[in-house]
Amino acid sequence: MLSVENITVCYGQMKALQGVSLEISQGDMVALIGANGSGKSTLMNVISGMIQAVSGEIIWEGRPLKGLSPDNICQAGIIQVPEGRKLFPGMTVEENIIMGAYHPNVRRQAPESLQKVFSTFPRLADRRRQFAGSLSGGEQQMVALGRALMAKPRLLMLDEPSLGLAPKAAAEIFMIIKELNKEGMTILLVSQEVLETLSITTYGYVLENGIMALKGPSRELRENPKVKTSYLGL
Amino acid sequence: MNKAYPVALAILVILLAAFPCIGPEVYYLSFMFSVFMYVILASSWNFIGGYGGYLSFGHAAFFGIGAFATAKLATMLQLPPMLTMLASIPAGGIAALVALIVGYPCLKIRGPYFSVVTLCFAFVVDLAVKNIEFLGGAEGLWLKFMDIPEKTSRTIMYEVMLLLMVVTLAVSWFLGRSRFGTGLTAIRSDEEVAETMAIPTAKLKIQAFVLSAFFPGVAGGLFAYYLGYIHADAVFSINISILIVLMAMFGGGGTWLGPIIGAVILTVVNEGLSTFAQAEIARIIYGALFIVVTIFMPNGIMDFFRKKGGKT
Amino acid sequence: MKENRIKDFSMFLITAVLCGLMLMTPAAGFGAGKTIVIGGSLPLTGAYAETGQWIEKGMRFWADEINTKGGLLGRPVEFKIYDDQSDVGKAVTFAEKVITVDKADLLFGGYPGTAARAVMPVAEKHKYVYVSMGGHMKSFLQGYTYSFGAPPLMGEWWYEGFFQWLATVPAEKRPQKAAVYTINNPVGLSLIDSIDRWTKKLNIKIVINEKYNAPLADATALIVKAKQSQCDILFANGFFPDGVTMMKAAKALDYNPKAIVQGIGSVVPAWVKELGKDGDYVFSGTVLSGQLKYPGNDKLNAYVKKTYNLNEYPLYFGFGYAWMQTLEQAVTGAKTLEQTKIRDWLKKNEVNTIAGSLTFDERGLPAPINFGTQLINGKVELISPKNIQTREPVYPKPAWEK
Amino acid sequence: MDAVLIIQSLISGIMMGMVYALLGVGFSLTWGVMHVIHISHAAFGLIGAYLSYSLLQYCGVDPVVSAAVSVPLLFITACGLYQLLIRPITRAQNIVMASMILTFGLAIILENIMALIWKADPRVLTPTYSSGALIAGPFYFQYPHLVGFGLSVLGITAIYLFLKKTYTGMAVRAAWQQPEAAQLYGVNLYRISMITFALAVSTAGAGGISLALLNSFEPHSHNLWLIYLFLVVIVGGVGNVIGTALAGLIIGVITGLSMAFLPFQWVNLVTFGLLMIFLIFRPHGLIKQEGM
Repeated sequence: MLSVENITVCYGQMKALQGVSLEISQGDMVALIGANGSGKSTLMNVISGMIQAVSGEIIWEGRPLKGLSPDNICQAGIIQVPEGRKLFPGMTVEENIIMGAYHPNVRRQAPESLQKVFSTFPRLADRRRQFAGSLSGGEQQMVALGRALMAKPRLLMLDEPSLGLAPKAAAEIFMIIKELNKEGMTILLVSQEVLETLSITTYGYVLENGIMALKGPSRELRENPKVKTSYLGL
Repeated sequence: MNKAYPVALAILVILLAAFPCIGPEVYYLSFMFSVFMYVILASSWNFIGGYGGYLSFGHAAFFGIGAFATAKLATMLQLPPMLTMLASIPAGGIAALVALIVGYPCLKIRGPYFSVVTLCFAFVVDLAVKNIEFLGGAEGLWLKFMDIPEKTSRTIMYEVMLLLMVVTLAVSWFLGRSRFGTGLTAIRSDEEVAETMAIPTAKLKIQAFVLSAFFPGVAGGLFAYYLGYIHADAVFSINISILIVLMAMFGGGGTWLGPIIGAVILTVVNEGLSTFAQAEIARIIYGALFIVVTIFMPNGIMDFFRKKGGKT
Repeated sequence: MKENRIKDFSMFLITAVLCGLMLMTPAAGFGAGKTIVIGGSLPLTGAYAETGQWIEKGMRFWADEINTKGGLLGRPVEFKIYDDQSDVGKAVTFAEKVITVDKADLLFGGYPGTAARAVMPVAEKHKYVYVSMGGHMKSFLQGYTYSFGAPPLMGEWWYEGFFQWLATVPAEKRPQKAAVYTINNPVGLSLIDSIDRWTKKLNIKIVINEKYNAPLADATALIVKAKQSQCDILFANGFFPDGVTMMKAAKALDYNPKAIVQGIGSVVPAWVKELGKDGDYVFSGTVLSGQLKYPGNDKLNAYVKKTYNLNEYPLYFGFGYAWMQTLEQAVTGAKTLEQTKIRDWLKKNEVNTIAGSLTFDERGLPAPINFGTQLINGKVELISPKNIQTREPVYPKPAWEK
Repeated sequence: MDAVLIIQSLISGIMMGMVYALLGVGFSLTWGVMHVIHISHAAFGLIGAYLSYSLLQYCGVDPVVSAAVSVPLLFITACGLYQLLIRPITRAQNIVMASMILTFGLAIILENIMALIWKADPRVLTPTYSSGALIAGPFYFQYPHLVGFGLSVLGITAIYLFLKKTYTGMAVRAAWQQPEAAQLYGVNLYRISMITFALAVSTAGAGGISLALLNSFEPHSHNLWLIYLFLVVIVGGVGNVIGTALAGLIIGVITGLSMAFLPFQWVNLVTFGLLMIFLIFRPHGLIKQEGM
């Protein structure tokens, strides 16, 4: 479904990604793990079109994505939930979620999608008139997820969805992600919570200093001694 | 450090100082006088606006305060014309004092809000001068002129303004290289970070603001003397305030050379255009200059040439 | 770093060369040739653009006329006009440029307010005759010998004509209470003097006497105050924008004093053109009028009728023309372009302009000239003095038509 | 001091303030959303005023009706200008500064083009109702003020509803609050910036018409207007539509009250002085809330 081939990204003189490749197929839930600054967010942003790669190809459903602008990529069905959630602080919860359905392709179904999001996150329905900035971290993440769902993603990319959340809220978010995948959504999950991530995903990639160091089924990665020492602290 | 550089500058200054000796017409002296004046205004604005990132939109206020203070001192103390020029130094002091009083509350405000507060300040001063008879009133003030040939008096004015410009630029150059200047630049890039780095931001800002008010104050005094008659509209005009900002940013704020280039180019081009083209057309060309320069050199002329220089 | 410095320095040089080039060229353009160069600056853009452009038109009309007649002292005349952008500093610099670089043979006059005040000392220092409207009375009290108001625009005299007429109105019909609103600038302030003098003489009580600063965004409060104090004469001593705002407020609030007297806002053609009927019955003064029987006025009227479709030449058009007439006669009379001789000739002799015959005193001023005017049916009518009256004034002012 | 004077002067102050608010609301949006300080904003307002002047003079079209012509016209022009001038400078390190210098140049150009077309003479917009008034007891509501006020309320409400209720409007707010996330959800920043800019310019046109109903204008009048709209925007909080409207009201009230209580000579001084003090104590404007 999505294949990233040999991507290289530079920030000035510094290479943020070097020849990185990645493969996701329909219905998969794939993990991308790595330390801070290893290039996970950069890869996400390259796929979303926010950052242009120096070389390499990104193929989405047989079509090359390179050079397309973020809004076109959004239209193609790739939706990112960015790190830190990046909600619209001056807009209400409802407005934030509706903004997810901005793209004309999905705008028509917005009312039904909204109903669905509110039924998935009943807590948000009660707070629909509040400003997004006034919510708790967990609730904000739900808004971010809800907003992404409105866009009818075919590939949902989540960047650190549990960052800064209380353990209970984080667990809840992971539950929901798992649920979404069960319903058939393809997901790329970036997280520092390696154990949790590898336990819900089917396949995993490990980025180290801009290079794809390891890849393999999540189960195997969990047993990998290198992953164990570097990321699981075992 | 390139040694040829200061030497070349020194030669340039000497050449400028010697310019009246070749016997140019009075107009050239007057025109150069106004170029120097704008260089002083733009460069001293640059202390707070360019280095510190606090875009003052009311700098004409200090210019005007200097002008009126000089005229007022001259008439109150019955100064002879030559001493009037010296009166512009205490007048600059008055401008600096006002800057100290106003700067204290205003410099706590950041970004565009600071710009608008200073804009309001300029209006308040302008209207105060017009409304209060003691400060000059709406009639304006006349200054006595020197009892010497016109050429001599303009030459004196030229040399004095040149001297003031050299002093201003020396301060500006020094600022760019001192810890003071580094502190200001840190404030511009991120004031909160600067604070955590134990930079006394409040103190630095006030000092820079006061300094940036002093030189326009003195220049205003000389300008009043140059005009012979001053009126609030002539020295407090919002156009002057905006022009000062544009000159500095046009050349490239935050560098000591940028404001000089901006001031020189804009003054010369404006004067030249008035000479060659029909009035409205001249203004349109002048306006287009801003657009073209911004589109091709969005970060100022200095930055553009720096980059070009870096590549070759 | 080293590279940068060199670049910086080359920038410096480029600017210096550019600067030099700009300055050198104009000097080369004008020789001492056969033509007489008359130089100066006018506000062709910016706040005083309207005034400046009319003055320019008046001057150019004069130049065309004299050139077809064979020129001044047998030499054709040519203007060197700079646009000072309504900036006093620029006006001074350009005056010096005209005198010292262009070496103009004659200097032409400027526009009212502050610029004339600053250019007069320049003319004095360079010993150039400066014929202009001057900057009201104060500017003529500075002891300049080369400046002439020929004719001047003198705020201190502006209401003379009107008051002379008002003095002929029987005492019981005269207004009793006056509201005086004055714009806070040299022009406005110069108007106050004659109001003070005459209201005392005519026993009119000044109930409201206030100044305001431009811009006057709204005049409602001013008019309400005047109305509440039952002032039956309104002095609106201002320019066009504030004058219009006040008139509109007066009509909307249905304020009907016996007379409305306006400063210099109502003398521009735009007043009649833009306000139409609402601008009617306003009293003011003037120095020049196409309706005066002085020679030349008919010619000017015919020209503006043909070129600008105006019934009467605008004040500033007339000024531009009249100053040039004065200069022309002085040059012809002195038979030289030597400034001091021209000045001395002017001090001793009489000139005949479209504003009548003028002789100048020590200060460079003629005897006070002013004609009372009133706008009637969109036309400026002369109401005073009696001998030039074109129409009986409409007094008291009719109530606003609704 | 009597009540009639105070209330009358408050009424006209408020009406005037709202007109400034309409003129300022677009300025506020371009500043907030695009970080472009649009110095030529008021010059576009002046173009609106001149267009409606010409339409009234030569076709007898009422200024309010002519807004229907000049507003779309300005919208299209502004779209072109955005592509031509504003978009290239979005790569500047400091968009605020670059945009100020560029639009300052644009303002000079526009002013002198107007001077060439319409000449330097002052103009007054005089529709048939220009000096009539609605009389309610001791109070007078001048028709031009009423119409200008109405146009302003209408314009500001329209902008508010646009931002609040339409997808495009929400995208404008989103792009301003969180440009990155907005892009991820399909917002094309350039397109949104263009719409914002064009919308701002067209409200300026409407604001210019309203202001022309109150005061006379000349090609250089925009310099004066710019100062007032700057104040309205800053007092209201940059990018804040409701705040801008409120600021218009407040400036109107300050002016109105000072007109009633002070010698007129001090009105402008007090207005600017109070605004300066206000800004020192509330540097972020009336409403410190991102969004509307």
